[in-house]
Amino acid sequence: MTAGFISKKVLGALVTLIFVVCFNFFLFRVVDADPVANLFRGKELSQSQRAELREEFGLNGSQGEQFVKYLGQTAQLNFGRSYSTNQPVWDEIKKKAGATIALVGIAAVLSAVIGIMLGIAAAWRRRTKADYGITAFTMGAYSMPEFWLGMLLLTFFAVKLGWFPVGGITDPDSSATGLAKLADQAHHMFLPALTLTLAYLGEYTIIMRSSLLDTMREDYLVLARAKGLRDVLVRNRHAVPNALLPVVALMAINFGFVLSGAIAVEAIFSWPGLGLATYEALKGPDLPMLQGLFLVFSASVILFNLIADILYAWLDPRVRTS
Amino acid sequence: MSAEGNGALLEVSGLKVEFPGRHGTARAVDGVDFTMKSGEIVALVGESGCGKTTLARSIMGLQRPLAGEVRVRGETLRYGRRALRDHRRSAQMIFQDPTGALNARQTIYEAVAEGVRIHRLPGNEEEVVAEGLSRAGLRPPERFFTRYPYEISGGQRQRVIIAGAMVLNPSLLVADEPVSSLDASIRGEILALMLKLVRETQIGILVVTHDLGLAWNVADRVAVMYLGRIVEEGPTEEILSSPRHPYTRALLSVVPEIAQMEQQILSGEAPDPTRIPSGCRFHPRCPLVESGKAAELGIEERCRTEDPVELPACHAVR
Amino acid sequence: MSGQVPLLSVRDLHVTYAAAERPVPAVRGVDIELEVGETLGLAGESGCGKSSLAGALLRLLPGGTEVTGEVLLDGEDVLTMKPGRLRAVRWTDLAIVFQGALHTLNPVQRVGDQIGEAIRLHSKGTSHAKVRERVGELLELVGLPARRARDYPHQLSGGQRQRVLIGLALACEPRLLIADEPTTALDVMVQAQVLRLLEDLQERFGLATIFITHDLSTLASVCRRLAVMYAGRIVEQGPSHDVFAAPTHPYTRALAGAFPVIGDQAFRMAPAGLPGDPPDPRHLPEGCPFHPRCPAAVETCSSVPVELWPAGPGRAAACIHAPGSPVPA
Amino acid sequence: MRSIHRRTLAVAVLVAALITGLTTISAHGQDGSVTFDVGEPQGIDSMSPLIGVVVPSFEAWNIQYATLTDKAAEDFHTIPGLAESWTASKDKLTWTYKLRDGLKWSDGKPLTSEDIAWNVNTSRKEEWLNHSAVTANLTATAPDPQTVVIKTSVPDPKLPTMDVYILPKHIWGKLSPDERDKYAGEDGVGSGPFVLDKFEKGQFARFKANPNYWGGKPAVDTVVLRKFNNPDAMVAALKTGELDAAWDIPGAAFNQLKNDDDFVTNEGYQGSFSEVALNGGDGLKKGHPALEDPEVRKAIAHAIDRDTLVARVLDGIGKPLKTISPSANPEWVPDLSEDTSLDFDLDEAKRILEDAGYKDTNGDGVREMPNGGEPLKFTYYARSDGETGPKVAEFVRGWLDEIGIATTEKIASDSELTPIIGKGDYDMFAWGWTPYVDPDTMLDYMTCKQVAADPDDPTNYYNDANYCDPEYDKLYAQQKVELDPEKRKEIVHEMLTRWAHSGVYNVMWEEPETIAYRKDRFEGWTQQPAETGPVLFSNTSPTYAKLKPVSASASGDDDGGGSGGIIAIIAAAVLVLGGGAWFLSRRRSADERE
Amino acid sequence: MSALAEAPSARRIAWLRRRRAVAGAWRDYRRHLPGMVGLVILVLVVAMALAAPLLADEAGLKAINSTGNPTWASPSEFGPLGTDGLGRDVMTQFIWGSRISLLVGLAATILAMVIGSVVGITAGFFGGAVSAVLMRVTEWFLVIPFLPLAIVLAAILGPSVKNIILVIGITSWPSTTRLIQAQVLTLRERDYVDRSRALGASNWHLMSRHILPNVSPLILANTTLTVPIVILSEATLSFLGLGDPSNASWGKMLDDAFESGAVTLEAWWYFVPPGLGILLVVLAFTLVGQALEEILDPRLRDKHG
Repeated sequence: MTAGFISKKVLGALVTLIFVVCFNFFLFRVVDADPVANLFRGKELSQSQRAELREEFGLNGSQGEQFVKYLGQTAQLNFGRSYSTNQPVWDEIKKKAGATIALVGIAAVLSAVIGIMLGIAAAWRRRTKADYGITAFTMGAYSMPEFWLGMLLLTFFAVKLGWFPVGGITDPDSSATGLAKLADQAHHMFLPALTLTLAYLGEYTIIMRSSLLDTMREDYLVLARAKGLRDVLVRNRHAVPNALLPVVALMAINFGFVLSGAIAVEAIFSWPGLGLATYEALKGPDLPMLQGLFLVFSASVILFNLIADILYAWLDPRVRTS
Repeated sequence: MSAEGNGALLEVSGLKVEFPGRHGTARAVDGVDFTMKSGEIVALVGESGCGKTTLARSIMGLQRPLAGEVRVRGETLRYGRRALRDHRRSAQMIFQDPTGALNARQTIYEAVAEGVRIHRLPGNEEEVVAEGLSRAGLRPPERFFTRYPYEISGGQRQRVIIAGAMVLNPSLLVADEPVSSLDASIRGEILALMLKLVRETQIGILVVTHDLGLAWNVADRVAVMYLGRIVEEGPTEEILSSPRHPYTRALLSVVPEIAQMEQQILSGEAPDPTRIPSGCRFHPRCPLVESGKAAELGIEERCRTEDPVELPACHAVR
Repeated sequence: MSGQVPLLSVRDLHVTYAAAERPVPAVRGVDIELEVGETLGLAGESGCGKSSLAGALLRLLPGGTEVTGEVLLDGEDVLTMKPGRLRAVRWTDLAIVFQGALHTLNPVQRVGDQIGEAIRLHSKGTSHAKVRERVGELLELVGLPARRARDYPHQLSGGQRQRVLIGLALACEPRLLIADEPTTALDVMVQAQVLRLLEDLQERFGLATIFITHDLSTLASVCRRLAVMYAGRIVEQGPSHDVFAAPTHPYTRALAGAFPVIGDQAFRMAPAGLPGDPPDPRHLPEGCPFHPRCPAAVETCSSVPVELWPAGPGRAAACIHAPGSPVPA
Repeated sequence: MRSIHRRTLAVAVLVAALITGLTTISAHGQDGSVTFDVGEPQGIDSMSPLIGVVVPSFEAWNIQYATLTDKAAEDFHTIPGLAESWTASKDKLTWTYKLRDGLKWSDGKPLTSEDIAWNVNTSRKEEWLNHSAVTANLTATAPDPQTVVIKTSVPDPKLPTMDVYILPKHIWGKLSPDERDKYAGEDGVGSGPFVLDKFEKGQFARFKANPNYWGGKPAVDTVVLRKFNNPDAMVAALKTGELDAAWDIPGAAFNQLKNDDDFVTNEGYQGSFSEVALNGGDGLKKGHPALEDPEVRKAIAHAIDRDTLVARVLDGIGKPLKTISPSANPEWVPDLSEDTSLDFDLDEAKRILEDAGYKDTNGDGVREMPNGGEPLKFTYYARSDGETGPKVAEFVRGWLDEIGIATTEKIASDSELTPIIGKGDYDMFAWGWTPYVDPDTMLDYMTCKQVAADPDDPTNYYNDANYCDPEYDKLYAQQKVELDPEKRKEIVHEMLTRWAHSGVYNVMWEEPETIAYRKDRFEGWTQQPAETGPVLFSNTSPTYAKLKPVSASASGDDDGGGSGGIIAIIAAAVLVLGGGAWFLSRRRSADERE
Repeated sequence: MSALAEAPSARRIAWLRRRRAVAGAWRDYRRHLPGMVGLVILVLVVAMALAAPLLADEAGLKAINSTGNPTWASPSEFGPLGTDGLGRDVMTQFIWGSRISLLVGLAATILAMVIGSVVGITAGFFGGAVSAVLMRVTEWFLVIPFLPLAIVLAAILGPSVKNIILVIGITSWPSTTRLIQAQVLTLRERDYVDRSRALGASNWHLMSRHILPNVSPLILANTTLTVPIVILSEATLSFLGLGDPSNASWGKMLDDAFESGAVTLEAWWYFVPPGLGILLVVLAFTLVGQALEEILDPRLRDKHG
């Protein structure tokens, strides 16, 4: 893998990012004619204060000038202030990103791991009851609206049985620290993480299954068997690693969508992350917040696409060394 | 032999085709001059990567050359839409893999009728198609009309492609490895069909192949190509009985049937058209150079520096 | 020939693939004997069952395929071996060089590791350095520099990959080598290189070899004995030179004719071939399966079953025209 | 790459085990202190009274910041707060307050008249969001640490009531006006019964008892106001015991809790009402021309069935109401029960429209204007915030449809709707108000000067019907100077009746605060006003200071019930994973078995 | 039939061919059990949607017509599926909701497919600068997270069935484009394209006679696989309050259920049916799509066959 390859990919990602940033400007300019009026609704502002604020928000001058100013501010991670909290959007996002990364990250990893294992099991035992069972289960999970699954789990495990808290990330009564705090968070995270894991699982299983089935038709598996390799080793050394390649790329790409993936589920479980922030910004609507979130979500997808490209090239010598 | 008088059917002059690539520009066809007449079969032979397929595609106008020109019956090939279409009535092509060359979603009828429709040929389309199929040995033709390519055998598919080309009454047929993907027992029948077509219609056929046996089977003349150049050319019997270029000799020696000839297995794989050696392009693999024979003849220096121009393109021959 | 048990003895081998509509018989009763150090050429066109035969010898065919008969390797039946024993036999007694080296090597593993895997598998506990050394030896044996062990398959040319596969086949010093279309898809010159390498190695190590290809002319020059397959059966066998020069079976004759002898005026402007197509193994004709295409067919051919009848010294042919045929032509 | 799946499996099992292990060390580290958990669905928007606007923020300030004078729980009359007593000058323009002895901030700093004076003067100068309405005309001085003198520039009937939050000068006074404007106010220093301990915006605010509170340290150690994005989750939390009380409970769930012996439900009325308003046409932009016709408005008034709305939209939790309620005190609302001119009668509505010339001439089910062809097609805005908007729309639009008036429904959040109303860009919308104790403010909102007039700042007005009635304004001025309470009440009743008959403001109901609390946890719940008011989220929220744990045994936390279940489910998860592992690692594969 | 006999023979052949192809595909399809299960579910749901006026009175969707019903009545107390918080019959909502869900699912998919196919075929066939630009744009749209973009667009355009279709349609095309472009790239290199070109075919001829027929199975299979995604997207958008308030889909029903507290009231009859409806339709389309993919895509044929 050459420096040229990487720099080409990075450059491509940057171009895409710039496109998204520009797109963002026009998209939100269409919605929001006067952020100042929105931000300070209900407050008396003098004309001079108003002008000052318009200056601060980069709303003076032509569209072109505004655009240049917007680019400059965006480059410094200045996405404006949230209408609802009057805090810088970037600070709000930073504050909330952790909760989302923890929840969705865990769900993403678990769903990938379990999904891949199920996919392997199904493909290796294709046309058996295990295969049919796994396929039916994952298809079912895949076909559910994830928020509906969340509603069902919430109704049953939190409302009816009371095993889990109905929402939030920590118990506000508890000022626990360390391990106990972590335990408290895990307790809160269980249902939303389970929902998301089940929701993401299906895709991995389906893709891993079909990828492994493809790989299993490859001649080099026959050679490996001819060499006297045990079937399990044929699978683990030759079939699975090769079949994993496209799945790993998918994983990286999916991780990019992770940040934005949990809007409805975070809303249902009142999980105070970026998804819930999106949900609330939407209800506001808190446009600077939406705009900032939108940009961050897109950037994360671009970043992980880049990682997927590089990872794929790193894992696959055919891409790496040509 | 030809009824065309001295007017050549196909003239290729100074043809050059290049492909830009990651590892440099590939000079696939690097200055080829070549003519053939009506009613003859010419075999263009060489290893893979020697540029023979590119040459064939350039003759069809499927590949735009960097330099040089292609003339069929004295008409220079132009690349406008209409000119190309007209060119493709007089020149037709047969492909190596008949399975890939037929659209799996078209019936045999449609495959043969396609050219008729494109060129809006007069006459009853059904009759034209039926005649084309039976001329190609698919009889009775009606039985094949509604068949799909996957329902017939490989040999029959190649016949369908020949039929599709022949309904346009071309004067030149370019056949790119026409039998190499077919089973051995079927090849002969297809080659016989080609011979029959030449005799019946005075068409000229350019057969691109790596198989010298095929040339012996059907070709009037043979042209041997190496790294984008024709290195030796002449009547089949002359070239295959007494090859003069060392490359031709080597090619001939590895044909397993010829037990009496000492094998001259060239080292290395098919040469790389992105790195054409200076001097004689064959010299790095040339048995004459390797064995020191060239040095004996005192031409080794020329082999390394001087590009032989006249055919056969070997310094040792003159 | 010798009083000992032959190295390989295949008896009445049948291979039948499972299919949705009806099972597909690919090999229909094949007998082969091979002595130590002997070379056998197996010729036939696509679909004649030659590759299924090769796969059956090491039980490499996909699950659900029915294999009957006997494959005796040193008198031991491969078809009834326990899985553990079978794995031990694979590669140490019998190795295969597959066709199409691009797909036969794992694209994401270094070729050296793929060779090393076979070594380590069959001589447990071999040190890393030893394995590496042996891999280097093998590569040099097949005419590649040892440093190529670090390459991935796609970094090698077609001929080089085929060489790697040959080296890999020799890794555990097998006594029997099956070369399944080892030169198909290679360029003419490279074909010749690989053939010469195989011949050299076979002579050097006294390997018994079964050479499988559709190219009859290649076999004639490489193997001592020759068997021609058609529709799942051997239709003619005997010393290769005899078979090639004077075929008994019309199919062999046609096949030989498809490879013209350059310089022989008989082939000049006279391409020879057979009408019709190879049969569909699911719908084989009655009687001799070749009769619909046979230029020498007579009426009885469509009804009388044929089997290998004697046809000269060390020769047999499945044709009623064979000298030893009990059926009057 | 060796044996990838087994390694990943190990990681998965490890993660599961980690969750199991950690979770079983139960989450509740109880230390015997008393915590009062309150759920609410809105969330504190800011701890700073200079920024916050929503009800839970007021609840937070009510418990964190004491006021100079307090309001009686039972009937809102002015009682001593930080001030022990007060006297007025003859012209009632100068008021002298005497502070209690030994007042201290929660951080131990003394609370003096300096603090009071600074709050009054600075909030007036800087126009603090939640202070300036009271302090607009006031100037305060502090002649000695226990005496505050407040002067008013115009006679003010509200005095001596001084119900503004007193912020600690030693913290807020150090800031420049600009900084103060942006200050988050999360320092946790106050003079009320509780002060802020930890604030996670959007999640919860935790308060701890203030040992220096002038009323004595409360019996409860910790108060948590916990925000729920979803009222359902809140009710569920109340049921599972995560919460002790919850506010703003949806009607259906509230009815369910009513029948549950473990809970006490409290319908606390404090004058909150909701209305369907029409565009009166006197603002920046007129609505549909038909809306200017009083006959059309009359017809619309007849098309609103208050009883059904209360029954269906509020699930019976509320009272049908025909006019605005200007005060938390119900005596200010006139009795219109005999007045049938506002009653639901679709036939009457149709007749009125028919007589006024609004006929459906093209047979599409929608009436047209008498003169031309313009159909009666109104834009109806439903609020996305709150529970009732879409439901009211469902009914009201249905009824209007019945009488031949079509509506296009648009959904808008409060912050979107505010400028839309200001600009007059609507025909109808439904919203509501919660009045103060004194009716003056609410009455003021419907005067002509509150009709939007400045196109640059259309949101700075409150007359959301954009309807100007000079006669109403005249009455308003009268009541403002009327010192006789009975006479003032009469004038107010007349104003309200008049406003109701204008037809621009179809009040639907008065709705209570819906509060429920667990019986077994606390006692000392205090309604404000007595009998009818809410126990929490009332005007001054007196409950918190009075609350104490139920004396006897019942105080045990029932969290324990949950953990067994958690263990069970996690064990199940581990089993599933483990089973998968076993399943995968079985050595003989299907192929080998053949 | 007699009219066909008089038709020109070429057309007759084409017709025969098509009939045989369809019959053959149907024969293959019938043998595909999961595909048949999906198809049966789909037929039932579509039948229900089409027959909605016969099955349930539309007036029952309105709260003002339901004032006689109890609220939050369970199925045992009222009708087959009980009532919601406004007393409306859940069954009626379920039946009428299927119309909107299917309508949005199909219409948005068709929109996405048309955009995706046109861009994909153009980019794949012509290559060069055209392709570079189109694919760059496609890539841009691919990285913009779908849901946030859809949310923002829906918020700008306002909630209505038409806008939801538009929003989902214009955010769902890029993956189709990429798929089709990749397929066209390989088709373009096929010998039969060269053969046709050698026969004198124009670009238009190649695209319409060779490229399009050969990508159309892919488009069809992709369509059936996109519908479920679109239906789920619609449900999510509706759930987030961006659905059409006056035309309730299943997603909107879930939103209503969630907002009106059905979860705490354990009024499962209000939120289980629409969720199950979505699940079944999505599953059915996925099954049909996978079956079509297997049957129509020759590359997959032997894998599962």
